[in-house]
Amino acid sequence: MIMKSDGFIRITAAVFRKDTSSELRTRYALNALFLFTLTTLSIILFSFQSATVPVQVHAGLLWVLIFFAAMSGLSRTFITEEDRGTILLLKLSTISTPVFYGKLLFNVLLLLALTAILTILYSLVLPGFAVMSMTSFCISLFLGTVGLASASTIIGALIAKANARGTLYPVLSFPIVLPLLLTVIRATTIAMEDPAWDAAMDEYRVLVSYIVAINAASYLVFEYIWKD
Amino acid sequence: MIMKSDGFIRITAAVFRKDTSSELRTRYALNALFLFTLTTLSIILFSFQSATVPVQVHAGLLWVLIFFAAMSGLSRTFITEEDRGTILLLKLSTISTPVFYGKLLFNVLLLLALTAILTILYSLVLPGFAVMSMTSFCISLFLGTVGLASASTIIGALIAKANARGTLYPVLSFPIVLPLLLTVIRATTIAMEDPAWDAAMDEYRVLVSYIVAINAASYLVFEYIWKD
Amino acid sequence: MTDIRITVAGLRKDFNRRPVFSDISFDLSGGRTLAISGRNGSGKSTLLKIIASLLSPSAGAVSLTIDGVEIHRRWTFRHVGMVAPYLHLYEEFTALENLTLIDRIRGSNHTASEYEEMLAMVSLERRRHDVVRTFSSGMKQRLKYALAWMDRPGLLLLDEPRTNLDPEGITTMKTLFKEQRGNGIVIVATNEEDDAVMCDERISLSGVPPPGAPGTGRKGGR
Amino acid sequence: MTDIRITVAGLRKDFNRRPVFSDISFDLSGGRTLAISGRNGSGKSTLLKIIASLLSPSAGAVSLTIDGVEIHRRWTFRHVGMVAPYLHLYEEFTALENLTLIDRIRGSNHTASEYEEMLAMVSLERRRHDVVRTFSSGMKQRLKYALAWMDRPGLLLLDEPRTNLDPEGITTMKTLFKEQRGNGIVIVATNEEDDAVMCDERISLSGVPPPGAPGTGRKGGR
Amino acid sequence: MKAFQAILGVWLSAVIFCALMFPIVGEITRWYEFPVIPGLEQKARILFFHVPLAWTSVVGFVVSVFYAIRYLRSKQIDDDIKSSSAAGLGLLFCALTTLTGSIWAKFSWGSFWNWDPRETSIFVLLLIYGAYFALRSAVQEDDKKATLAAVYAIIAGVTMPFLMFVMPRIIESLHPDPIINTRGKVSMNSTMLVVFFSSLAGFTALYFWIYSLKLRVARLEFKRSSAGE
Ligand code: HEM
Ligand SMILES: Nc1ncnc2c1ncn2[C@@H]1O[C@H](COP(=O)(O)OP(=O)(O)OP(=O)(O)O)[C@@H](O)[C@H]1O
Ligand SMILES: Nc1ncnc2c1ncn2[C@@H]1O[C@H](COP(=O)(O)OP(=O)(O)OP(=O)(O)O)[C@@H](O)[C@H]1O
Ligand SMILES: [Mg+2]
Ligand SMILES: [Mg+2]
Repeated sequence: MIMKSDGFIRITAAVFRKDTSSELRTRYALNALFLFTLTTLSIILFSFQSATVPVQVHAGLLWVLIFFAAMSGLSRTFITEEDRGTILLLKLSTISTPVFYGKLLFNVLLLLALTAILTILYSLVLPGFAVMSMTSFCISLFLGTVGLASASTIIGALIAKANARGTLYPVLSFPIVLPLLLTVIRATTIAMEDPAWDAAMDEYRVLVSYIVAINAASYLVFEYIWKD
Repeated sequence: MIMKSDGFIRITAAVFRKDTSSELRTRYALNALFLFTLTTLSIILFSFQSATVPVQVHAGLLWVLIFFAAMSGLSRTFITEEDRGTILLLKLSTISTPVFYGKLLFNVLLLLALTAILTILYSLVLPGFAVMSMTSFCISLFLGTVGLASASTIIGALIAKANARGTLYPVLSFPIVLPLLLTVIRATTIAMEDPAWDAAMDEYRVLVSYIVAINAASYLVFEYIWKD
Repeated sequence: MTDIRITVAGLRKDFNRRPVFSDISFDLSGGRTLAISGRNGSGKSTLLKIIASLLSPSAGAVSLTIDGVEIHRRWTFRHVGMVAPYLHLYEEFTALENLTLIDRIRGSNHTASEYEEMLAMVSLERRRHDVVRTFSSGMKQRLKYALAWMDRPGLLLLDEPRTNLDPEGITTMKTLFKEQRGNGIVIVATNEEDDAVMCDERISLSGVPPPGAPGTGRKGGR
Repeated sequence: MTDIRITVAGLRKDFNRRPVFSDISFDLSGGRTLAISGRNGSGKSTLLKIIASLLSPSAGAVSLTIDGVEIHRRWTFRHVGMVAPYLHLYEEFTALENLTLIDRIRGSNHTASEYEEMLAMVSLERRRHDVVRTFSSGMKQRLKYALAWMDRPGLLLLDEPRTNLDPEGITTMKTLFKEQRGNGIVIVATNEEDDAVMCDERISLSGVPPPGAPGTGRKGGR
Repeated sequence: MKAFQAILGVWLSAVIFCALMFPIVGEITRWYEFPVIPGLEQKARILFFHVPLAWTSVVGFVVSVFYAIRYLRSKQIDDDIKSSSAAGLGLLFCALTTLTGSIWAKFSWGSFWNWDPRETSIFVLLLIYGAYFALRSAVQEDDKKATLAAVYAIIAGVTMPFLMFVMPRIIESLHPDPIINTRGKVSMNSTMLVVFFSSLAGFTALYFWIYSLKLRVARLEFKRSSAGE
């Protein structure tokens, strides 16, 4: 028998809900993200004091922060399940797909929230930081974040299975997300320089197709990570 | 009966040894360590390819990297023991002090290694990166690393307990690490600008006293974290 | 009672090219119960995992048919309830939350009263709002039973069913066992003779001593 | 045989203001064995943890004296060997590594042959180089026994000693039990009557039914 | 097989001979002369080695991904052996490309390393190979290792094209367009092209020959370790 689509959505939501309430209990990722963001931001603020830096450095820095934050926060969703052996409970309760999308959703939303906070703080704190086209700035941030979260999710699943932690995570992720990062940095830079909202149209195209590609691949591949 | 000091050292070494071999097995396989630094570095590289950045930004970035490395690895040494319930085994095998110092030693050495690799690569690939006084540069790096490692050790111990109750300890740790980082960044910047090795004498003083203070505090605090 | 039937043919499992058991075959239909016995490390849990399709066998096949239709490996879990030492609960959640959250993920929504009932069955109702981390070993084991039993699975897999349970808990376990007989299959992996004797059939996996050594399975007598 | 003696007086334990047991008192000297029985959640493990000074009691005191000198809580661990379900091994290490590393941390250096001997005792010698993650539940339990017994502790604490063990393992456990009688104290927390009867004395913690409810301990008959 | 080796040997030595010996002259009068490529002159010769190396390192990656997919479908450990061996060789050739490339860069651009798009893509390819083997070394169980490695290879395979596509438009290139596109700045005469492509073919053949050897070794090692159990 095949799972009805509405059922599928309900279950994805259920997985998402589980992760969210678990996170709210333990505040694991939240803590890591919060601590990291605050510290790095203040370091940057401190070390930039007077120095006026070119626009694309701002864009670059912003994304370096987001990337690092993702690395220190998002990896856990799968790892904890594996560490505590609760993954078996999941496997006895549903199929791979809703689990993957549940966690993907969780990561995306978490990272979106983080990006929002980070960007606001960043723009408040750094005077040199100005945006020409808000629309395209937001579009870039959104697409970039979603892409980053998608990549981190599948890599997180890999890492969890490998019972390997910490350093291996960025090592595996970086080559994967690099094209994304470069593109989104470019897009952000454009948004900070060019008032036209569609100035970075090509970049959006690249970003969107990247997101589509990686999620399609993850969807196909996750099945194999999932079973045994 | 009181533990003889040589015995104490032997046991600290044993704890250190356990952690090292565990890390080597699960996380920091050395190639991963190397790749990790390479990765984090290239992110910076890409984020501003050609743009030339002022010295203290370099210093700031270097420390952001080191801090990230610390975050993604060190804070876990206690958490994993707690998560997997192996902490009981330790408690049945020895007292708090050698455990703490064993892990502290481990974190310090690990972070020192990381910093070394990071800095060497960093100076190799970033043309804009030049040091006036090597001595004071190394002193700053050393003191900063030791301080950061000490801080993240005790913070790790706190988090391990914290996430059992869902409090926000780590956020409290933010004010702990920040002064250290800011000071050491200033010290590093000075080392990159001023040829005199003792130009940053005040900063060294601050750092040293920070290290002393945090370790004294940790020693006292840990005793309480340890028993139940 | 749904007409459920499980057929295991020529099952073999190697870990890193080291055989644990080989050529296991049996065939159970609704109402039958099977005991898998054997020394530590002989492969009981591994066999259960394969049956629940949590692991894939190195050779051979497990086929589960319900009312004549064969169920694909992917969907086996829907008809499986499992209690095992290596199955862990969400420690940061309360007993009730564990039930509800997992239930939602399973896609089946029971009513609040049904949850209560479940908790009452394993007599945890008074602790429903305590987080599982603070539970005693036996209380955790009881909660696992509630989870496994909630959907009245056609196939109940019990690995070392009496671990951590007190006499009262064991009685509960036994009543479950009997009830399940009424509507499906029970497979029990155990070291205890008392559990084994409850079952109609029996397979003994005789890992060569010492238990450490790779076990080579042998089909038990019908 | 060292002259060891443990005295427990008016012990009470509350978890966030909810009493688990109260006013537990007993007194054991070398060669005596005590069984702690009681339903799930009645506080057996909690009591053991307090005795091993892994937990501090809410009231009352545990005093351990060896050859007349009283041992400070801080150092109790040196004389305690413990086997319990909530005690976990380092899964990324092999059986042998677990023994050696822990042994070093304990500050006592046994010879390689002694490690071998230990592993042989629990018949894991052929698996000494496999990482514990791949061990079966029973094999892990066996390794715990090796760890607990390695230093011939004066005070052996067994929580649910036969969990996961096959008959052979249980025999090993019993021989250990007998040997320990020769040189110290054994305290067993168990749900199984068979384990309880092995012991000279007995305390039953009668948590009020249902086990979920906070247990209020009562000193059991000698 | 023997015949193949012989042919390959002759072929490559011929290519190398031509690549190194054929004179580079102002205007071609004889068939065995190369034209001067502005900015390269004699240095152009490395093109016959550098580019094929780069090419083969990419081939290695493609082969590895191909067998990764095969493995996930078949679960035959042999497919994993094929995949990982291909990756191993790819890593080697990738390193060689970087080396030759850097040497070349040193002499034509003045520095061993400048973040040129193609340099960058090869560098990322290096990172991917590195990550791939780091992941492998982190897992003990054979089938698990195989599965995870395969998955990673595939994910990387999906994102790699983006890099190739994105890179040039992001970073301004010092690099000449590959001869592959006819509008390429670098103009080769027919002789040069012939030598160039024979070298390309030769190196590819070399790759697959070493690959077959590596495979045999890997299989034997696998057999021995299983026997050793
Ligand atoms: C470390 C990496 C690399 C370095 C340092 C490098 C350096 C160079 C240099 C200096 C040239 C001569 C350019 C000129 O002055 O005309 C060159 C040419 C060339 N490189 Fe690379 N390269 C690298 C990687 C690659 C890669 C990865 C590829 C292909 C995937 C590649 C393909 C070519 C081609 C095709 C040419 C010949 C120019 C043409 O035929 O249009 N290179 N490379
Ligand atoms: N950390 C804790 N916080 C709050 N309550 C706890 C904690 N640990 C144990 N308890 C409670 O104390 C009681 C006794 O727990 P304990 O583990 O000692 O029971 P037990 O006798 O060992 O039961 P079992 O036979 O199942 O092992 C239980 O009700 C349990 O919920
Ligand atoms: N992931 C794994 N990798 C390698 N070997 C494994 C793995 N899981 C189990 N094994 C081995 O397979 C054998 C069977 O393990 P299993 O857990 O099935 O034993 P069991 O019959 O359940 O024993 P017990 O009675 O102790 O539970 C053991 O020798 C174990 O070491
Ligand atoms: Mg088992
Ligand atoms: Mg207990």
